[in-house]
Formats: sequence, structure tokens, C-alpha cells
Amino acid sequence: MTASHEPIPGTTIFDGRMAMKGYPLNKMCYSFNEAAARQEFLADEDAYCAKFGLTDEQKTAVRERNALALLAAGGNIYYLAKFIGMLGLNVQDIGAQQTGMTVEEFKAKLKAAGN
Amino acid sequence: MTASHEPIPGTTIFDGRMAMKGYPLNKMCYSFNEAAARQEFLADEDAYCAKFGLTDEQKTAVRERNALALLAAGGNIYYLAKFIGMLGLNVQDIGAQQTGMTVEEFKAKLKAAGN
Amino acid sequence: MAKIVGGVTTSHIPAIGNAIANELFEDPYWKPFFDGYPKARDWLAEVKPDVAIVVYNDHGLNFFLDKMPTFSIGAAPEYQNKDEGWGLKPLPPYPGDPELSWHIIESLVNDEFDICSCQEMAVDHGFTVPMALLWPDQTQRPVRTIPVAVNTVQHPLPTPARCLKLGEAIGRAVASYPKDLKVVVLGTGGLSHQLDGERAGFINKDFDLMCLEKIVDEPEALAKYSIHDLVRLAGAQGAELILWLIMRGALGRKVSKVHSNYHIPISNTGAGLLVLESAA
Amino acid sequence: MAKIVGGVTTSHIPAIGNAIANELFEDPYWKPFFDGYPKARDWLAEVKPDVAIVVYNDHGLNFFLDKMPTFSIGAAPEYQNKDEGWGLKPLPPYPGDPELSWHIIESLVNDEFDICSCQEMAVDHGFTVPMALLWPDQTQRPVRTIPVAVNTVQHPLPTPARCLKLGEAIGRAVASYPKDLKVVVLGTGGLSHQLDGERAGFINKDFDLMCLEKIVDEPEALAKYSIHDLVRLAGAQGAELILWLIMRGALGRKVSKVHSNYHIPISNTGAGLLVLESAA
Ligand SMILES: [Fe+3]
Ligand SMILES: [Fe+3]
Repeated sequence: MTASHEPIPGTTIFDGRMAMKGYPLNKMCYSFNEAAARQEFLADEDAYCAKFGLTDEQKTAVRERNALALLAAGGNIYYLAKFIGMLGLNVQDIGAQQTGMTVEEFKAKLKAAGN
Repeated sequence: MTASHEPIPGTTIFDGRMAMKGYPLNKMCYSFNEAAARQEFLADEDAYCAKFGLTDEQKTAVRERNALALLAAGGNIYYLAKFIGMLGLNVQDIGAQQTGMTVEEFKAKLKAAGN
Repeated sequence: MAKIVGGVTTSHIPAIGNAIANELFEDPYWKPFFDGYPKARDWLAEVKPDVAIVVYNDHGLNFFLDKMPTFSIGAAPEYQNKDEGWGLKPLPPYPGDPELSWHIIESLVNDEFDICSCQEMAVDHGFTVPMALLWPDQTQRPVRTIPVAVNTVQHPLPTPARCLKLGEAIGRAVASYPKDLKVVVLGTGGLSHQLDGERAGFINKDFDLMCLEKIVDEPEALAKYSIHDLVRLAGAQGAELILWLIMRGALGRKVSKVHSNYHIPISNTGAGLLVLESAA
Repeated sequence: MAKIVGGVTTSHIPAIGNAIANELFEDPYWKPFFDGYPKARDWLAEVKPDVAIVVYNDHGLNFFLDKMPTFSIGAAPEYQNKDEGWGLKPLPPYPGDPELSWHIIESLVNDEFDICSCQEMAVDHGFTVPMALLWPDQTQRPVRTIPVAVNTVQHPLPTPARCLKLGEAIGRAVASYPKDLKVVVLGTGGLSHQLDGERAGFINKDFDLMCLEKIVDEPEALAKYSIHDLVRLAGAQGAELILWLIMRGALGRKVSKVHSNYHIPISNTGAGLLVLESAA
């Protein structure tokens, strides 16, 4: 039913279709709520991804810390935020990465929205 | 709100009040879905009850395999059924125990309901 | 377009699963119960549904009191059975139809039903026993499944009126699915029984027979009861009648009765079987 | 009888939690944001609520996609915070009011809302940041809390119209509670922001200011939007406006505005603060 709506540029609605695609990736990211899981991932990324059954597309996106690729592979921003946070990045770093800006440019764009 | 209803003899509605009372007992019984948990309980009942923080009333009811006491202590029949089943008892054994009948008498009573 | 071709109601108690495992089909205690099912299976063989929406209640396998949703709908590629604490050998998994699941969930949420979507879901005897009664061959899974789990564990339970409305909304959802599919709806559980308390073993034959009659053409009459009424009249677990009301709501206004059976007792339960066909 | 005395809306983003932890209250970037809050705290000090109903969305701490309920209500004696994956030091637990929780859940289910009751529930920044902004002293917990978690993670999300109705039903539920209690409702999250995709960093000041105005006397105007409209106009996470609508519905028809503040940006977000008092 969501499909019947006009697409919103630069925005993917996390509906059932995306949820089916992203399930193993999101499940892995959800596990990062626990410190032990984060340590296990950081000790051997590939093994941890394999444990959750990530697809090759998802594994590559994880390896490359590529936010747009993670989203395209079915990642949900709320679970991805745990992965991103664990890497020491925040939503502005990731905003810059996704929009092809420097972090300073991205911050300036946000500030400009207040004018 | 349930309290405003006329009580049904011999029947306790498992509402919020009972749920608050029975939470540790029901949580323990829910754990019996896993074979490892059943083994751990059977190896040392008291330690397992303590792990889930059962009240003294609940511990006694568990020790005595007393269905009415388990219910009065906030046990929910659906979770208790796992405890009962693990002991090799079925709902007719427990029906007999709760109604003060022999199992044969209890079965006869059920059969008579068909007439 | 997808179409709901009809529905089946049946008891789902674990004792049936044991009787099946022990092949007690000709046992004098069980025979009057099992003898009701060949006609239901004949009907299914004739209509050949692609998908079964299975309305049941979880009995403490997939849901605990930490998160107890009122209405949950599976949206998984398959559903696993587990031993439920009794050490039973789990049955083979059931294939899902996640695309249809999501269509139904979207339709229901937009229709103001507050659904819990489940992308993993273990199914217990409430689901597996009806499936085994209607499709006995465990080496085959001829239908895809969509589990609809309803809270009957923790009061407040959804009202009978709400359940009938949920069924109607499921009917609208299926009817708006663009693929050509035949869908059957199973309403499981019931009829009168009570497992807990000094009133354990309570059965109410008159009430059960009345339900079996009214649910065909007058489900609104049953939807007028409160949950408290159902517990009083049908026993604590007899409140599972709400699962039948969801099934009935999904079939649409007009149905015809293909087959029915009623037998007391199986274990502690009055067992009602009903096969209803939706108007063409 | 219990009474809803008013409501507060506020952003709940994690960056605020970090700024509080680092005491950036006078930092030029943060000052215009934090300066909005003393007046809200003054109002709370004056009305002295006993209970706060906190409407928020879980961001993947307590709920995963295996069981994603639309509306969940806590019914626990206390609620724990956890590190959410970022290694933050969890805040002390929040006391609950399970008796009032169950009263509300019973009332809502009877009112045909399909609630997920939660007898254990970890609360994340969506809950803790608003609490810290309004009751900064972490050594004290002067109000009991009832978390109301709304699915904004997995589409379909509940419609804005449904959310306003849920709020109205919460209002009726509280009004029917027999104890003398003062209850405040927090609507958290928003306003416009988007974290994901090429459109990350989207903010819509005009839309935010319109929401801050309309929600006071004309919430129905906001309830007419679809979720898709909200994503388009307020960004993917701007759909959190539905949490404000639940708060607003609970306050009753007539409210008066005590205080408001709006500032862009905090992190990626347009931050709106509003204090509304219910008619006596
Ligand atoms: Fe059952
Ligand atoms: Fe948020």
C-alpha cells in the first residue's frame, strides 16, 4: 500500500518490503545494545556478520561503513544508529557522509534552516 | 475495573492485580520453555526459585506442587502448565487436585457434561 | 484478487496433539472427535486454499508478560514450532506469506487496529494442532500460513465486539490484495473449558451448542457478550470464543454451513468443529 | 478523582543527553535551546504533578522487529535505562505507578485500543531526555511515570488521527481513576528532522511553527495529515509529531498555552517546547 504513495526524494520508507530485506542486518545492530556483543563484533567483524546471516551486500556495506549502502540493504536508521554510535560517529557525521558534504558544511546547512 | 464485576465462584481473573503479584513465578515458569532451564530447576529447585526472586508463598506452593496455592500466589495457568507438564502431570491430574476429586471422578464429571 | 473462501473452527488443546502422535484415531474415547474431521479435509481438498490465516492464542511460548500485545500478526518467511516446556518433538516449520502479511498489517493499521507485527514468531499448539487436524501429512505443507495471535492470557482481553470488527477488517484487507489467491481462515480454541481453580472441569454444553448455531448467521449476538460473560458462561479458557469471532468476521456477512461436529469431552474441553463457506 | 493538569512537548534527541552530561547550558550553540526550559520547570513546580505519562518512541532498545507493537504501555514498578549501544552511563531507574497503568490499560482495551502491556520495559533516550530536561536532579524522582511507547520504527505507523483518538481515550481513562492524583502528559520527539538518506538534515521551519500553533486549539487540523505527509513535510523522524498528538488528545478540548520555545538547530533537529495547561 505504501507503494501507492508518491516517492519522497532521498527518503526510503522502512516498510515491510525493506524490513524483509534488512532483517539479519537490523538484528545484528540491535544486538549492539549489549556491550558483550559490541566487543565480539569488534574482535572479528566477519565472523559476527556471518553469525547473523548477513547477505554479501550487507557485509560489504558494514565493512565500508557506508550509510547509504546500509540503508539500501534494508538497514533501519534506528538500529544502524547503534552501529554508528559504537564506531564513535554521530548523526551529523553520518548526515555529512550521506549528503556528500563535509561535517562543517552539513552543520552550516542545518543552521541555515533556522533563518 | 475488573473488580466491579461480580465474582465467578472458583475462578480468579488473571488481571493486572494478579499479574503484579505473580510476576516472578510466571517468569520462572515461562523459562521452562527451554530444556536447559528445566534441567537447572530439577537439579536444584530452591536455587532456581531464588534466582527468579519468588516470594516465600510462591516457593512453598512450588515445593508442594499445589495448584490452588500457585494460582493464589499469582501464577497464571498458561505458564503454570509448563511447570505441571514438566512434572509429568496433565490438566486432568491438576483438575482433580484442584477440585478435591480422584482423577477418575474428575474424568467422569467431564463425561457427564456431555449428557 | 485474493478471496476468503471460507473458514474452519476447531479446538486446539495439546491433548489432541498427543492423541495424534499416538494415533488414537480409533480409540473409543477419541473416535467421536476425530471422526468429525474427514469432511473438513474433504472440503479443503475441494477448495484448495493457497493460504491459511490461523487465528489462535499463544499459551506462553512466543509471548511473555514483559510484552503482551493484544493482536499480533506474523510477517515471517516461516514459523517454527518449539517444545513448549513439555519436551514434545517440534513439528516441521510452516511456510509464511510475508508479502500478504504486510499487506494485511498495513491495511489493518490504516483501519485503526493497533497491530503488533512479528517478523519472527514461534507457534505453539494453538496453531499446530488445528494445522495437524486439517493437513495431517507432516511431510507436506500445502498451504502458506499467517498466524494471528490474540491475547487470552493477561486480562484485559480484547472484547468480543472488537474481535468481530478485527475479523471484518481482515476480510477487507484480503479482498484488497491484488494477487489471485484463495484464503481460508481458521478460528481455533474453545469451546467451553476451564483449567484453573476450584471450578476446573467446567463445561457448558447448552452454551456451546448455542454458539455453534449463532456464529453461522448471527455472530453479532455473540459479540454482545463481555469477556466476563464468556468466562462465566464458557469457563476461563472458554473465552477463546473470541478467536472464532475473528474468523467469522473475516468471512463476510453471508456464509453457508458445510459441516459441523460437537463432542464432549476431549480432555477438559467441549470440542466444536465447524466448516463455513463464504458466499461466492 | 485523578486529573490531567496539562502537558509538555519537547525534543528527546540523544545529543541533548550528551549536552546535559557535559553541562553545556551556557554554550552558545546550546544556550538558546536550554533557556527555554526554566519556565517549563517553574510550571511543573507550581502544579506539582504526582504522575507523568511519557509518550515517546523506543529507538530499538526495548523493542525489536520480532515483536513490534503499535502502542505499548508500561505496567511495571520501575523502568530501567540502558546504554543503548553507545556505552552511555545509564540513568537511575524511574518509579512506575502500576496500579494506574493497569487502570489505563483496562480502560483503553475496553475502548477498543489494542494495547501491548509491558510488565518490564527498558526506557531509552526518548523517555529519559525529556525527564532530565524537566526534572534535572538525577538523585530525585519526584514523579511516578507511565511510559507510552509508540511505533515509529517500522511502517505502517499509527495514523495521526488514531493517535489523537488514543490521547482522548487516555484522557477518559485518567478521569475515571478513583484516586486523587495530578497527572501531566509529556509529548516527546519532533519537530522536523531526518537522519537517513540523501535527504538527511532536512528541516522545515514553517511546518514546525505551524504545528506549534495548531496543536494548541486545532489539533484536528494536524490529525488530518497522513504519515506519508508527515515524512514529506517534517522528515522521516519528523513523523514523531504523532507523539505530540497523543499528548494533546489527552488534555481535553480546551487548553491554554503557558509557554513555548522554538530553536533551530539542535543536532539535526528543529526543537519545539510547549507547555499547555488543561482547562480547570
Ligand atoms: Fe487454548
Ligand atoms: Fe526520536
